[in-house]
Amino acid sequence: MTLLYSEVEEELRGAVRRLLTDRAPWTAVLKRTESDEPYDHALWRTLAAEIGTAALPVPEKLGGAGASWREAAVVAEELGRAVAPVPYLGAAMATAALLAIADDDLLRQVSAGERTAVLATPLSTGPGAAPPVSARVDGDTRVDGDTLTGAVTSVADALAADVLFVIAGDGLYAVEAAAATRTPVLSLDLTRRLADVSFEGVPARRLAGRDAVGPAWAAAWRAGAVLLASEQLGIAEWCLSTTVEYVKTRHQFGRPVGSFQALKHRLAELWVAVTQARAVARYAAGCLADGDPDLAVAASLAQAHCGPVAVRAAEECVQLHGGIAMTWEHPAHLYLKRAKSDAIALGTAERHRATLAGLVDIPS
Amino acid sequence: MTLLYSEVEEELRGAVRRLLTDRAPWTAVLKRTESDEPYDHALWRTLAAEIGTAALPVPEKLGGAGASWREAAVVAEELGRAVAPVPYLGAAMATAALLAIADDDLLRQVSAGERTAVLATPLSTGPGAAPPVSARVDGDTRVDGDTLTGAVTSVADALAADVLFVIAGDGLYAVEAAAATRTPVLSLDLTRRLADVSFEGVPARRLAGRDAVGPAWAAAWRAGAVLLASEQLGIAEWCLSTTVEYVKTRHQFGRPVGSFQALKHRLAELWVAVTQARAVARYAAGCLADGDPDLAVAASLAQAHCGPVAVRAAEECVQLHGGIAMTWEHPAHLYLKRAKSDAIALGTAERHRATLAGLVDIPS
Amino acid sequence: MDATELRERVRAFLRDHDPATMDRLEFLRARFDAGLAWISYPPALGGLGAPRSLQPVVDDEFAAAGAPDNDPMRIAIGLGMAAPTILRHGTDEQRRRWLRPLWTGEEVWCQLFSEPGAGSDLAALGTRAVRQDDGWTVDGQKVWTSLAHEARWAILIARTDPSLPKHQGITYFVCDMTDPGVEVRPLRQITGEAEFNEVFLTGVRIPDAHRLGEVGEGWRVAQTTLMNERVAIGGGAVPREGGFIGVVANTWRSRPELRSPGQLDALMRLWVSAEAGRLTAQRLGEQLATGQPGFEGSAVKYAYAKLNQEISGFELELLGEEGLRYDDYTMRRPTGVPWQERSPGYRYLRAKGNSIEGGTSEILANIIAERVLGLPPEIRVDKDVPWKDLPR
Amino acid sequence: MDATELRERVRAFLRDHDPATMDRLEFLRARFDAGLAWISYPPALGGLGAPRSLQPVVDDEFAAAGAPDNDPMRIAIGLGMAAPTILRHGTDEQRRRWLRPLWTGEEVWCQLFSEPGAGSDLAALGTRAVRQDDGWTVDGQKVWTSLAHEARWAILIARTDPSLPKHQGITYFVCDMTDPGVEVRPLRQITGEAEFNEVFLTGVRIPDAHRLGEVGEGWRVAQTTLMNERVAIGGGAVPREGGFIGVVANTWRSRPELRSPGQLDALMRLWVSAEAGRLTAQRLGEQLATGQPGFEGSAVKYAYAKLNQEISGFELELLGEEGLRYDDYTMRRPTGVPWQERSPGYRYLRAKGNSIEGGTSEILANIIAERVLGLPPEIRVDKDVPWKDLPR
Repeated sequence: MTLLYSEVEEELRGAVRRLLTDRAPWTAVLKRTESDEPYDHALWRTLAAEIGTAALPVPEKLGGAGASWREAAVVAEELGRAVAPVPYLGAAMATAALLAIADDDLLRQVSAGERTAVLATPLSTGPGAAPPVSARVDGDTRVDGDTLTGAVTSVADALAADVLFVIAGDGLYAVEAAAATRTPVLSLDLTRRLADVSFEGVPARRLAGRDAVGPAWAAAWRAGAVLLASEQLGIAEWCLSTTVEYVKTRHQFGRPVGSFQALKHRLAELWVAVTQARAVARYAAGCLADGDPDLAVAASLAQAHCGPVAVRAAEECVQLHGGIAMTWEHPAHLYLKRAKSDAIALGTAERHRATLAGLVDIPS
Repeated sequence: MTLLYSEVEEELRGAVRRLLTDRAPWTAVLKRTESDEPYDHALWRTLAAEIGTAALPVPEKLGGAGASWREAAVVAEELGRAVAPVPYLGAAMATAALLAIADDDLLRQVSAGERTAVLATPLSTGPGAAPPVSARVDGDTRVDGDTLTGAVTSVADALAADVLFVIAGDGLYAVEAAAATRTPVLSLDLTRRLADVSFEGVPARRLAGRDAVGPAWAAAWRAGAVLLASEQLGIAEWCLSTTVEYVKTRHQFGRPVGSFQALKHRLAELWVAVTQARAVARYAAGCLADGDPDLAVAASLAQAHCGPVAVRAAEECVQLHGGIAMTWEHPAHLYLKRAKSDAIALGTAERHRATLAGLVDIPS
Repeated sequence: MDATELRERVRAFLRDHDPATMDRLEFLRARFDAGLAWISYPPALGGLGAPRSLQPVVDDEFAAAGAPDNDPMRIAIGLGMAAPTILRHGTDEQRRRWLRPLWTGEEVWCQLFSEPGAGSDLAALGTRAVRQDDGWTVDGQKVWTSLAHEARWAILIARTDPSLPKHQGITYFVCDMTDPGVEVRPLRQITGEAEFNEVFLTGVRIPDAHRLGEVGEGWRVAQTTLMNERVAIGGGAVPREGGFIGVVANTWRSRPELRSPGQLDALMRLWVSAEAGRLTAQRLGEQLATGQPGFEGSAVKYAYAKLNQEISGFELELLGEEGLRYDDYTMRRPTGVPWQERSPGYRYLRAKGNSIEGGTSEILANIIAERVLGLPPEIRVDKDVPWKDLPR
Repeated sequence: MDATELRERVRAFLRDHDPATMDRLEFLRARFDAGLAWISYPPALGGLGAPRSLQPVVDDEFAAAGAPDNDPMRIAIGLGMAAPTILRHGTDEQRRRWLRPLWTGEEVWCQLFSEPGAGSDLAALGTRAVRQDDGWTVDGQKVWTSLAHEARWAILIARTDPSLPKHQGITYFVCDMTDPGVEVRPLRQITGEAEFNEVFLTGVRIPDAHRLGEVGEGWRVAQTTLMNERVAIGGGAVPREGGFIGVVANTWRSRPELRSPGQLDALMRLWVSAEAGRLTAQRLGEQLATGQPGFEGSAVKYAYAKLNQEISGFELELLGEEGLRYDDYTMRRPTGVPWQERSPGYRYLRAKGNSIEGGTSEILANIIAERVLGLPPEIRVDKDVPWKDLPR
C-alpha cells in the first residue's frame, strides 16, 4: 500500500478544487450559512453526478467509477479545504452501508448522483457503539411494506437527503426523506447542518435484516471516520497555508509578522503535525480501499490524530491572524467551527484512543 | 492567610542560601555523588542544629523555634535550588509524625538536630495510600521491648538517619538505624540516595499504637508533599534563572541566543508556570502551617502542579543549554534527575489528580 | 483618613441624601461633589485624596444602604482608562469639564486606539490629525471599539507628524462622538453578536482645547491609559471554581452519562490549572495591595486566556452531541460577556478572543521575556524610520 | 543494470570467493574491487554506477550467503558522511587512497565539525588552520566527536581566514588522527557513559594534499557532509511499536498493577503519536524512493525527538518506585545507544539528546519555517561581518 498520491488522484483533486474555487469560494459559503438553503444542491449535483464523486467507491459493475475509497478520500480533503456545504460525508456513509448490504438498485441511483441517501444517525455517534437504533417498526412486517415510528437527533446532511436510512430494531430501512419530519438544528458549524428527524408511521422499505445491520453500520461508520480524517486534513492544510500567507504579508513593527521566530516555530510545529496527519489519513484511506484487516485500527488512529490536528490548525489560524479572524466577515471561523464539530463527529479523539486501546491489546 | 513571603522568611532564606553557596556549590554536590559519603553530614548538622531548621515547625515548649511549616517550606525551596545532599525531607516527615503522636522526648532530640529520624517508607508512596506497613512485630508485645522483622525498599534519606520509624501492623516503632540493614540503591537522583532497609529481629520501641498510625502517617505524608512542592519550586527557579542567564551570554549567529524570540517565548511561558507554582506552593505551606481544613486539597494540588513544573523547567534547562547540558560536568543533570525523581516521590501528578478528584467531589 | 472616618463620612452623607427618595442622577452628582466617588482623586474632582485601598469601604457602605451605583460595566472605559489619563495629563479645565459626568455615567466614553493596520503594533497607527484653524481635522479608521455606539466622548490617538519615527508623531485627543464625521458600525464577531465597533472618522473636527498633553506627546500619554488597562485585567479574588472550570465541573458532577476515565484526568488537569491560576491572581492581588510591582499580572492574563480556551474546548467534546449545537448566532449588541448564561459553543468561540484582546499572548510573552526576565529585545527595524517610510 | 543482473553478479562473485573459508578482510577488499560494495559509486571505487535503490538487492544476497559485512555501525561516519564528501569533492588520488579502506572498515573515520562555541551556529567555528610550508598547522578544540578514540582519519573544517565573513573563511581537510598534536578525551554524558569525545588539536600538521576542495570553500564542501547526515537520520521503515512505545506498551500489558485509568489515555496519546510518526517516516521513505524531495525528514526527526522524550518521561512515572532507580552510572565507552537493554532511566536521560544532536529541534524548526513554509529568515547580524569581529 502506498501512502503517496497517485497521478489520477491529483487530477481528481484538481478537478474538484477548480469546481469549488469557482462555485464555493468562502464568501459564498459564508453567505449561504444564513440563507434559507444551507446546502448547495446545485454544487452537490455537479460534484456527485458530473464529476462523479458519488461513484468513486462503487465497483464498475454496479454503476460505479471503478475507483476506490482512496480517491473518495482525496475528494474529502478538498471539501474540507473549502468547508463546502454539500452532503458528501452523509452520502458516503450511506454508500458504504449499501455496499455492505449489496443493495444494487439503490446503489446505482446513489452512485449516479440521482438520489442522495443519508444514514439517519447522530453525527456524534462514536466508535465501537452498537448500531444506534432510532425507530421501531410499527406492527409486524407486512407484504405491502412497513412503517416506522421513532426519532433521531443531530443527523448531519439529513436536510439534503432524498432518502434516509433508518436503523430499527430488526433491520435497516429506507424511508423517503420528505416523509420524515426534519427539524433544522442551529449547529455550531453552519456549513454542515444538523437536523432532528422523527418518523410517525412513515412508510419504510427494509434494506437489510437484523444480522446485516451490525456489519452495515460498521462499514458506514468506518468509511465515515476515514473520510472525515481526510476532510480534517484538508481543513488543517487550508488553515496552515492561509496563515502562512497572511503572516508573510501582515506587517507589524516594520516587519512581516512571519519573520518573528516564535510564530515561525509554531507554524513549523503545525506543519509537522499536518505532515503526520497526511500520512495517517492516507494510511486509513488505503486500508479502507483495500479492505485491509488493519482498517479498524487505521480508522480510529486517523480520527484520534487528525481531529485534534485540524482543531489546532484552526485555532492557530485564528490566533495568528489576530483580531480580524474573530470577525464574522473573515473565513477563519468557518474552519474553526467545522474543525471543532468534526472533532466531535463520529466520536471524540478520547473515545477513539479508548477504542484503539482495545484493538491493539492495551488493556484498561 | 498570606501567599507572600514575610521578612523573617526572607532572612531565613538568606541565611540558608549563604550556607549552601559556601558549603554546597554544585561542583561539590556533583563530586559527592560519586563519593563514599553521598550525604553531607557536616552540612546537615550546621543546617539542622546551628541554623536551626530542624526546629522550625516544632512549638517552642517542645524545644522548637516557634516558627512554622511556612518557614520550613522556605528552607525546602533553598535546598531544592541547591540540590543539596541533606536528609531534610525525610527528617521533616519524621518530625511531622512525631508532632502528630506527641512524642516529646524524641521531638526534642530531633528538633535540636541531635538525632536524625527518618520514616522508613518507600519514597514513591503516593497519596491516599493506607500507611505502608513494612514489618511485623516478632511475637507478642513485651515489657522489655519489641523486636521487628521486615523490609522496605527505596527509602530516601535512610542512609543519613540515626533513627528509623517503622510502620508495623499494630503501631509505629522506632529502631536504631545502625541496627537495621541498609543497602544503598543506585538511585536516578544521586543527590538524594535511596536504600533498601531490612530488619531481622531488630529491637524496636513502640511510639504509637494502631489507632495513631494512620493520623501519624497522614501528617508525615502531607508535610512531605507540601515541602516537596517548595523544593520543586526551588528547582524550577534555579533552572529558569540559570537558563535565562545562559542565553543572555551564549552567542550564536552573532547574537545572544536569548534574543531569539522562540526561546524568549518558551522562557516566558516557563516563568508563568513557575509564578503559578510559587502561589500554589505558598498556599500549601500556609495550609500546613495553619492546620487549614483545605490542607489535603492544597497538598495534592501542590504536588499535581509543582512536580510537572520542576520537570519542565529542568528539561528546558537542558534543551536551551544545548549539548553542554548533556555532559556530566555540567550541573543541569543534577536538577533534571532530582526534578524527575521528585515527580515520582510521594506519588506522581496523575495520582495526585486522581486524589484531588475525590477530595473536590469530581467523581469517576 | 482611615476606614472609620470614611465610613462616618458616608453615613453622614447618607443622612442628608436618602437614596430611596432622591433622583438617581442627583444622588450620584451629590456623591461626587462630596468627594465620595473615587476617593483617591483630588478634592473637587470627586475624591478626598485618600488611599485607593480604602475605596471598598466606601463602596460597601453605599451598597449596604441600597444606594444606586454608576453602572460601572457601562462606563468601564471611562472609569478605567479615560479618567486616569485626564486626571494625569488634562488641564484643570478639562478635568472639571469631563470627570464629573464621566463618573456619574451621564457621559459614556470609548477608546479610539486600535486600527486594522495597528494592532499589536499600536504605535504604527495611521489615523491622521491635521491642524486647521484653531483645531484639528481627523481622518482614519479605528476598530475594536466597545461602547462606541453609546459613547459621548472618545479618547483618541492620531498621527500629527508622519515624517517622524512612529512613536514621536502621535498626539492624544478627546473626540466628540456626536461629530457628524464619526460613523460607528457594529463589528460582528464569530459568536454572531457585536460587542465592538468599527469607527470611521471623516473630517472630524476637534478643537485644540480637546487635546490631552502636548502635540507629539501622544504615545507617552497613551501609556497612562494602557497601564491602567493592564491593571484592570489582572488580579482580583475569585472563589474556587469561579470561572469556566466551575461550569464544566458541575456538568461532570450532574451528568454521569458523559463521564469516561480518560476524561477525568483531563478534567483534573484543567481543574489544577484553574486553581493554580486562581491562587496566582490572589497572590498578585496581595502584591499590588502592598505596593509591590505586579508583573505577575502578565502571568495571570496569559494563563487565563490559555486556560479558558482549553476548558471550553474540553467542554464541547465532553458534551458530545450537544457540543455540535449552538444557542444563537443572531446579530445582537450585548454588554459584557455573558459566558455563564450562554452555551458551551459560545464560551468556546468567545474565549478565542481572550488571547488577542487587551494585548495578545504573544505581546505578553515579549513583555515577560524582556521586562521580567531581562532577555534582549527583538532587533528593531522601525525605531528610527519616519512613519511614512515604514513597510506595511 | 537491473536487479536480476546484479544478483547474478553477486552469485558469480560468491562462486569465486567463498566467505566461509576466506579471510574476512580479503573478502571485503575483493568485494570492493568487484564493484559490489556501494554499487552507486563509480567503477574502480567500489561501485558499478548502478542505481542506489538497488543496493539492498546486493546486500541481501551477501547476507543470505553468510558473507561478512563491514560492521556498518562502527564505520557509520565514514560511510554516511566522509565517503560522499570525498567522492564529490576529492581528487582522484584522494578517492583512491581513502575510499577502499574506509569501506572495508580498515580505517575508521570521525567528524571534527562542532566546537564548544559553534554548535547550532557551526559556521562560527574558531579552530584555526594556518598555512605553513607545504601544508597547514591546526589549533583548536572540537567536541561531540563519536568514534574519535577509534578513528584513523577525521573530516575537519577549520578557519583559514578570520578576516572574511564566517562562511567564507573556512577550509575542509582530512586530519590524521594519529598526529601527535591530536588529543582525544572522552566526554562523559548525563547517562554516566561517554559516547562522544572532545578533541584537542595542538599544532596538528596537515599536508595540503589532504585538503578537500579549494581554500575558503570549506563551508560549501561541508554542505555535502551535512546533507548526507540529515538523509541518514530520517526515513526508514520500522514495525508498529518498534520504538520506545513498544517497551512501555509491553510493560503496561504485562504488569496490571501499574495501570490506572488516567494513565491509559496518556499512554494511548503516545501510542497514537508513535504510530503517526512511524507512518510519516514510511511515507517519507516512499517519497525518497521516488526521488521526491524529502523535507518531511525534518518533520520525522523533530517529532521523533519529542516523542522519545515524552514516552520515556511517561515510562518513569508509570513505573513509580522503579523509576527512582538507575542501572549503571559507570563511565563506559559504548558503541551506539543500547536503549532496549538499558533501564528506563537511561532512556529518559539519553532521549534528552535527541533534540540536540544532529541539528537541534530549534534549528529544524527554523529550517522548516524558512525552507518549507517560505517564511522570512531571521534578521542576520553576522552575515557580512568579518569572523574575527563577531561577538561571542
